[in-house]
Amino acid sequence: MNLLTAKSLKKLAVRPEFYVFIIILLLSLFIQAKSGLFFTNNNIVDLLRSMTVPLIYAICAYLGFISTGPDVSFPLIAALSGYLATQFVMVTGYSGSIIVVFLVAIACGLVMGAINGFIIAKYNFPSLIVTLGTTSIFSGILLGVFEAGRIKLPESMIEFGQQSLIKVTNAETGLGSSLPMTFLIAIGLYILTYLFLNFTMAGRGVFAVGGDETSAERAGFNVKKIRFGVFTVNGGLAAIAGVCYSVESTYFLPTEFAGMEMIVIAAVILGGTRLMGGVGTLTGCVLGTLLLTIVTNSLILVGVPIYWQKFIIGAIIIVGTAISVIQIAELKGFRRSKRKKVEVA
Amino acid sequence: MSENIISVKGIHKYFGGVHALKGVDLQIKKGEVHCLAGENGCGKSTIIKVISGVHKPDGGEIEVNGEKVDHMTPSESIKQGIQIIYQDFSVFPNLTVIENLAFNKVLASKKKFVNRKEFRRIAEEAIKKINFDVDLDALVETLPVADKQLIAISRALLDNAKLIIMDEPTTALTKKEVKRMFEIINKLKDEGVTILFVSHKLEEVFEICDTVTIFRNGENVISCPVSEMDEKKFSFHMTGRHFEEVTEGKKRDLGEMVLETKQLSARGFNDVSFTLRKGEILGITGQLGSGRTELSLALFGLLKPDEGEILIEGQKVNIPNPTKAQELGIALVPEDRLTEGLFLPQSIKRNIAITRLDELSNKLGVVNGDLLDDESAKWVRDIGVATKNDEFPVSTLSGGNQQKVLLARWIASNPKVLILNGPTVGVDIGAKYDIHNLLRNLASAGMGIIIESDDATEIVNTCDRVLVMQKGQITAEVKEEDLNVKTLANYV
Amino acid sequence: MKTALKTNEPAAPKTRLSFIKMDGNILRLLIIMLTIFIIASITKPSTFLSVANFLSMEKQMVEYGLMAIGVGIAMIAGGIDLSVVYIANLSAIVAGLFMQKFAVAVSGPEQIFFIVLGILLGVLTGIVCGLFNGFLIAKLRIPAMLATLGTMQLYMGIAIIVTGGSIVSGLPEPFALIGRTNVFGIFTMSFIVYIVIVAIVAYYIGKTKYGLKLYLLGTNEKASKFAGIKNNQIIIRAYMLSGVIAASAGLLSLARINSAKADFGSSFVMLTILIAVLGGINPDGGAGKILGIFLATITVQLMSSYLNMFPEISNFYRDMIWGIALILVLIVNHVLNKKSEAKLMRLTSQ
Amino acid sequence: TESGGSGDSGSGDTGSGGAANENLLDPASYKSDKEQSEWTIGVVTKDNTAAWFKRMEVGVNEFGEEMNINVIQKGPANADAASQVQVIEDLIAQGVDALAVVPIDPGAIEASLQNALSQGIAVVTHEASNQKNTLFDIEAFTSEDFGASMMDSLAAAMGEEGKYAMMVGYTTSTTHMEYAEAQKARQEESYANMELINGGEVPSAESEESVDVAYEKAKELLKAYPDLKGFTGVASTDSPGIANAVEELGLSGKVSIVGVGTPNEFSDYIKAGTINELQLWDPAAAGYAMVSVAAKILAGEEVAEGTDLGIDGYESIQVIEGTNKMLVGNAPLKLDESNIDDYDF
Ligand SMILES: Nc1ncnc2c1ncn2[C@@H]1O[C@H](COP(=O)(O)OP(=O)(O)OP(=O)(O)O)[C@@H](O)[C@H]1O
Ligand SMILES: Nc1ncnc2c1ncn2[C@@H]1O[C@H](COP(=O)(O)OP(=O)(O)OP(=O)(O)O)[C@@H](O)[C@H]1O
Ligand SMILES: [Mg+2]
Ligand SMILES: [Mg+2]
Repeated sequence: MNLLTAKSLKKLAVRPEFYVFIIILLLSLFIQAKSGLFFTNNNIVDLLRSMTVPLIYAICAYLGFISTGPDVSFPLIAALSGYLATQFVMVTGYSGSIIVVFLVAIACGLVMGAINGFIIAKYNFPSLIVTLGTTSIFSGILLGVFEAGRIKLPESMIEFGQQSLIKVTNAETGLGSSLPMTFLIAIGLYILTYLFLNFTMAGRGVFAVGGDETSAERAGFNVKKIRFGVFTVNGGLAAIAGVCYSVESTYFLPTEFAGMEMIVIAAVILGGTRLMGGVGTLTGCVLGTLLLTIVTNSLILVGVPIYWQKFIIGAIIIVGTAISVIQIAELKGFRRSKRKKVEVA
Repeated sequence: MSENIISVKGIHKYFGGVHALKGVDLQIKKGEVHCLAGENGCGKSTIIKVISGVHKPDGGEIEVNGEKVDHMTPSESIKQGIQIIYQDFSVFPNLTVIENLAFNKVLASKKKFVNRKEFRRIAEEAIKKINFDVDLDALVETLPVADKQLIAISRALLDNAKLIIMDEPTTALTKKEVKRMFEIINKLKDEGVTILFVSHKLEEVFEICDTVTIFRNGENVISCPVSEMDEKKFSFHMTGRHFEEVTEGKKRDLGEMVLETKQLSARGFNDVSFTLRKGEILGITGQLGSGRTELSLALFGLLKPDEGEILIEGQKVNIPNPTKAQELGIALVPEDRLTEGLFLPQSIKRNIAITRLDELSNKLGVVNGDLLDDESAKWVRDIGVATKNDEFPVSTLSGGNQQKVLLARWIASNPKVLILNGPTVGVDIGAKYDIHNLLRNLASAGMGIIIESDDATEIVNTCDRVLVMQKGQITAEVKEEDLNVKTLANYV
Repeated sequence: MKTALKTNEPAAPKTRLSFIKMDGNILRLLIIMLTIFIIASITKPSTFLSVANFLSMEKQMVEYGLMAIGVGIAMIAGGIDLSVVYIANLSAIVAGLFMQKFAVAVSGPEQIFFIVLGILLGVLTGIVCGLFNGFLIAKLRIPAMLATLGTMQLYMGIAIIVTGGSIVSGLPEPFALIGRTNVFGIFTMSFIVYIVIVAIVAYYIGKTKYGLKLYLLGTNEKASKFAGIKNNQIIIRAYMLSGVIAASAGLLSLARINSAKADFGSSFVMLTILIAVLGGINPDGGAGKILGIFLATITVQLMSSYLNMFPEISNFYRDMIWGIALILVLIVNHVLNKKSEAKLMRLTSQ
Repeated sequence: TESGGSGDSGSGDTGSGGAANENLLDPASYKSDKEQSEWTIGVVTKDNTAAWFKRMEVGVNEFGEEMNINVIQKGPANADAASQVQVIEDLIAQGVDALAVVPIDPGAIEASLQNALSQGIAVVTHEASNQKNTLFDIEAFTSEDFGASMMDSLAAAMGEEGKYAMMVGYTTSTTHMEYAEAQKARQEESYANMELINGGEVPSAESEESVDVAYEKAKELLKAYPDLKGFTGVASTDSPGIANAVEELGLSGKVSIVGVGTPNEFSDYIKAGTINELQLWDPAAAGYAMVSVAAKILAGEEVAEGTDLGIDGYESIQVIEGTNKMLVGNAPLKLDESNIDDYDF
C-alpha cells in the first residue's frame, strides 16, 4: 500500500467522525436488514426532513463549543424569537415574503444572543451557566409575560412550510415524502458557516479563541468581540431554526423547544467536537445529528418496544461516545488528560 | 530620529493590589541586543506586555522610534515592527503549525479573508529562517514542548521585525538549539534588528548581549553595557544578596543500591539499564526527544514499561500508578510545574500536604487540622517558602517559591528516590541556589536523587554521575572526575 | 528528614485567612436568604409566617436540595451530573416495587424488615447508578456532561421498562409515615433526614482527606495524578456519592408522595444545577462548599413559596426570576471576588 | 390548638396505599364557618398556558363571579408532577378553603391531597377517577366511556375493519393510558375485524406531547405498517401531528383519525376531512363544575345523584362509587364537520 494513503488512513482513523460514520453505516444496515425500509427514497427524505432543525441547532452548539463552551440557550431563543415573528405576522397581518418574517425573528434572536454574548464576553463566566440563566429568563418571558400558547400559524407562513424541495414517492408502498424548503436553509447555513470559519480571519479567530484565549489576544484577535459575535450569531441562527420548526409543523409550539439542547449537544459531541475549545468539525456535527436522528426515527421501524425506547437512546449515546473516545485513545497510543489552561506569570 | 527604538518612562502597573511595575524606565537602542534580567516575578514579562499592548499601563509613557504612543494594542505594536516571543509561547494547540505561524502577520496586515496558499508560504518562510524541521500540517498540541517554543521563535522572526522581544526563549531548548538561536540573533543584529532578550541564565547573557538591564521588585536597578558587568555583580543586583558557590557536601559516601533498572523499555526509550545508590545524585541529560521524560514517568508509574525490570533496594517491583510509586518511596517533581505540579488556586498548605494526608488524618480519614497546619508551617519554614501565609493560593508565589512548594511536597513524603525533571527551569538565581543546596543536603542524608536537566552548569554543580541519553537510549556515562561543562557538551 | 536551609525569609506568621475566599460567598447567601425572609414576613405575615408554610417549604426543598448536593459534588470534581433526578426515580421505583411485593402483605417486625431491605435496595440502586456514571467518566473518559446525559436517558429508560411507565404506589404504611411524621410540630421527618445527610456530606467533603483530594482533583486533574492521587477512584467515588444522595432523595420522595414514577421531577434537572451554582460551586471544579448549596436551596425555596403567595404572578415568572438571580449572583460574586483577590494580592506583596 | 399536619399521624392503620381514613373523606365535615365571600378556592391545573386550561379558567372565573367567591387558578411552570406538588403544597400553606385539582399524575399527589384534607381543606379533582384522597372526582364521563366512544368513532370511520394505531403523550401519563386501554377493550369487545398494530401493544407510540414528534412517529408507523387504516391520539398534540403526516404522505381519506383536543386547533383538519372526529369535553364546563362542587361542600350542601351543578352537561350528575366518589356528568362533545364551528375555544 502506498505510504501516503496509509498515513492519511491513520489520520482518518483517529478522527471521531470516522467512528460515527462507521456506526451510522452499521446501524443503517441493521435497520435495513430488520425492516427492509431504511434505504427507501421516502425514508431517506424523511430523515433529512427530521434533521433540518437539529442541524441548525447543531451549528449553535458547535460554535459555542469551539469558541467558548456549551450554549444551551438556543432552543428558547428559537422559541421566543419564533413567537415574536409569528406575533408580528398575526398583528400586522403581513402576508408578503417569508424573508421578512425570518428577518424579524433573526433580529429578535440577535438581541437575545447579544445578551448572552455580552455577559459571557465581559465577565468571562462559564457559558453553560450563563446560557442556563438566560434560558430561564427567556422561558419566563415567553410563557409568563407573553403567556404564549399553541398558535396555528398564519396562512402565509404555513404556505412556505409546505413548499417542497424534493418530493418522492416510494414505488412499492406508494408512500410519499417531501423535503421542505427549510432544508435548503439548513444547507445554506452550513455552507455559510463553513466559508466563514475557514476562509475569514474572524472565523479562524473563533478557533483561535477556543484554543487559547491569551494567545489569541496577543496575536491580535479581539477575543471579546469574537465571543460576543459568536453568541450573537448563535441567537440569529436559533431564531432561524425557530421559524423553520414552526413552519414545518404549521404551529407555533411554545413548549416544544425546551429540552432540545441536550440531544443536540449530545449529537455535536458525538461528532467529535471537544467540550472545551477549538476542536471539532461541521462534518462531525452533521454525522452526530444524523446518527441521533436515525436512532430516534427508526425505533418503530425496527420494532423496538415502546417502553425500551428511552433506554436505547441513552445506550446509543453512551456506546457511541465510548467507542470513539476509546478507539482514538488507543490509536494515539496515549490518553490525553484534561489540561487546565494556566496563566504563566 | 531617536536613537532608541523603545523608550519607556515611569511605567506603573498594578494587578489588583500588586504593584508589579513601580515607575520603570527602560531604553533600548536601535540595533543592540539588550538583556533584561531579574528574579522571578520582578516584572520582566509585565513590562514586555506593556510594550506589546497586552497590558494597559497605569502610568508613564511609551515612545516607539521617538514618537509617543498613547494607546498601544497588540496589533498596533505588531504594525510598529515589534515581535514578541512570549514566555508561555502563546501558541494555539488546536490549530496547525501553519496557522500558528501565519496568524500574526496576516492579522497585522488587516486582511479579512484567508488565503491558504499565502498561509503556507508565510509558514514555510518562517521555519526556513531557523532551519526548523516540522510537519506544517501537524496540530501543535501533538508537538513536544521544544517545538512549540521553536514555533514561537520562528513566528517572531518573520517579516521585517524591527524589535524582537524574547521572553526567556531558551527554557525548552537543547544546547544545540540555543546555539543555533544565538547564531540567528547575531545575524539579525547584523541586519539591524534590535533584540530585547529576557533571561535568568548568566552564560547566555554574557554570550549574546550588548547591554544589560536588571529589574528587582518592579524597579530598574541597573542598566549598563555588558562589559561593565560580571557574575558577582549580576547576581547581587538581581537578588540584592551576595552568594558563594558552595561545593562542599559534594563528596559524599554512597550507600547501597536503592534503584536499579534492567533493560527497561517503554514508549519513548528502550533498553535502559542504570543504578542509583543511596546518597547519590545522578544526572540524566540529553537532547530533545531523548526519552528522559518518559523514563521518569515510567519510574513513577505514569507510563507502562513494555519490557525490563525495575528494582528497589534489590527487590523487583511493579509500578502501575503514582500511588504505588509513592508507597515504594519514589517521588517525581514533574517537568511542567504549572500544569503537572501545582494546584494553582489552592492554598500553599494544601499543595504541600497532599502527599502526607494519610499521616495527617485519623483512621476514618478525617484530616486533623492542627497537624496539617503544623506540617505545612514546618515545610514553609524549613524549605524557606517566601510567603506571609500558607493559606494563600500557591499562585501568589513566585516561580522559585512555587518550585520549593513542590519540593516540600515530595520531600515530605520521605522518599528513597527523588526524581526531578528540570528542577530549576524558570527559577531565579537565589531560589536555584537554595534548591541545589537542598538537594545536596538531601543526598547527604541518604536519599537517592535523579536530576534530569538541560542545564549543564546545574548538572556539573550538583551531580555525582551523569547519564547521557540519545534517541531513547543511554549513550554515555560520565563519572564525577570527568564532569565539567565542556565534556558534557561533547556528549550531547 | 531535616534538611533545613538558611534563608533570609522570615517564617510565615500564622493568621487564618480562609474566610477571605469562600466564606464571603456563604455570608452573601445568608444575607440574601434573610432579606427574602424578612420581606416575605413583612409583606405576607399571616400566610408566610405560619407553621403550615414552614412545613410545606421543608417538604418541598428536601428532594431537590439533596439532588443539588449530588450535582454540586460532581461539579467540585470538575464534572457535572445530569442524571441525579433519574437515579432518584429509579431508586425509588426499585425500593417501591420491592416493598409493594414483600412488605405490604405482611405486618409487624417482618414488615419493618422488608421495608428496611427495600430502603437498602434503593440505596444500592443509587450506588450502582453512580458507579456506572463514574466508570464512564473516569475509566472510559467520556465527558461528564455527555456521559450523564446518556445515563439520564438510560436510567429513565430502565425505570420505564420496569414499571411500564406507570406509577408505583401503594406502599406499606410505616414507610409512608416517614414522609408524614412531624417532630416538635415544626420539623418534618424528611427534613431532619435531609439535615443529617447535609451535615454528613458537608463534613465528609469538607474535613476528610477524600474531600481534600476531591477539591485538588477538581482544580487540576493532571497535577493530582502526578501527586499520587488515584484520580479514577476519587471520581468514581464522587459520582457514587452523588448517586447515593440522589437515591436518598428518591426514597424521601417515595415516602412523602407515597409513589414513584420514571419521569417524576424532570424539571429539577436544571434547578439543581442552578442551585449548585447559586450556592457558590465553581462549575469549572475545585471550589465551593456544601453549606453554600444548602443555603442556596433554602433561598430558592423561600423565594418560590413567597412567589406562590401571589396568585396573579404566573409560575412562569419564577423561571425568569431564577435566571436573573443566577446571573446577578454571578456578577456580584465576580465583583466581590475581584476585590478580595486584590486584597489578597496587597497582602502578599508586602 | 393542633398544628396542621400532625392530625394525620395517627391514621396508621388505614391500610396500604396511604388512602385517607373515612372521616377525612366525609364531605360534611368540610362545611366552612366563613362567609361565602371569604372563601378561596384554588384550582390547580396541569399547565396553565395550554389552550385547554385557559378555557377551563373561563368556567372557573365565571363561577367565581356569579357566586362572589374568590377563585385562583394556578399551574406549575413545568408539566411535571413534582412541580405540581409544589403548587399544591404552597396553596395548602396559604390556607385556601378548597382545592380543585387536575392532576398531572394522581398517584404523585395523593400525599399532598391527604395533607390538604387533614387540614380541613376540601379537595375535589378532575380527570382522576382513581384518586383516593379526594372528596369528589368530577368527570364529564368515565374513562371507559370516553375510550369506548373514541373507538366507536374510529370504527365507524374505518368501516369497522383494518389495522389501527394509538398514540399517547407519554406512557407515564395515567389518564392517557386509561383512555388507550379503554379504546382497546372496546375494540376487542365489539370490532373483531379491527387490529391494533404491534401485536396489540398499548400504546403504539408516544408523542411526548409534541406535535412534531407526533408527526414523525405517525410517519414512521405508516411506513412500518403500510396497511394502517386508522389512528387515535389522546393528547392534544397527537392528532394535528398525525394529520400533518397523513396529508404529506398523500393518505388523506385513506387513513382515519380520531383525536382529543380543542375545537379551534382542529377546525381546519376536520373541515379538510383529515381528522374524522374530535372528541372532548368542554373544559370550561368541567372547571365550573369542579368549583361548583367545591363550593357546595364548603356550604355544607349535599352532593348526590341528580344534583345540578349549574352548567350544561352537569345538570344531573351520576354518582359512581369506586376508588372514590366519582361525579359523572353527561358532557361529551363529539365534533365533526357539521358542528365544529359551534365552538370557539
Ligand atoms: N495577570 C496578572 N494578574 C495578577 N498579577 C500578575 C499578573 N501578571 C503578573 N502579575 C504579578 O506581577 C508581578 C510581576 O510578574 P512578571 O510576570 O512580570 O514577572 P517576571 O519577571 O516575568 O517573572 P518570571 O521570571 O517568573 O517570568 C508578579 O508578582 C506577578 O505575580
Ligand atoms: N504527547 C505525545 N504524543 C505522542 N508522542 C509524544 C508525546 N510526547 C512525547 N512524544 C514522543 O516521545 C518521545 C520523547 O519526547 P519528549 O520531548 O517528551 O522527550 P524528553 O526526553 O522529555 O526530552 P526533553 O526533556 O529534552 O524535551 C519523542 O519521540 C516524542 O515525539
Ligand atoms: Mg516572566
Ligand atoms: Mg520533555
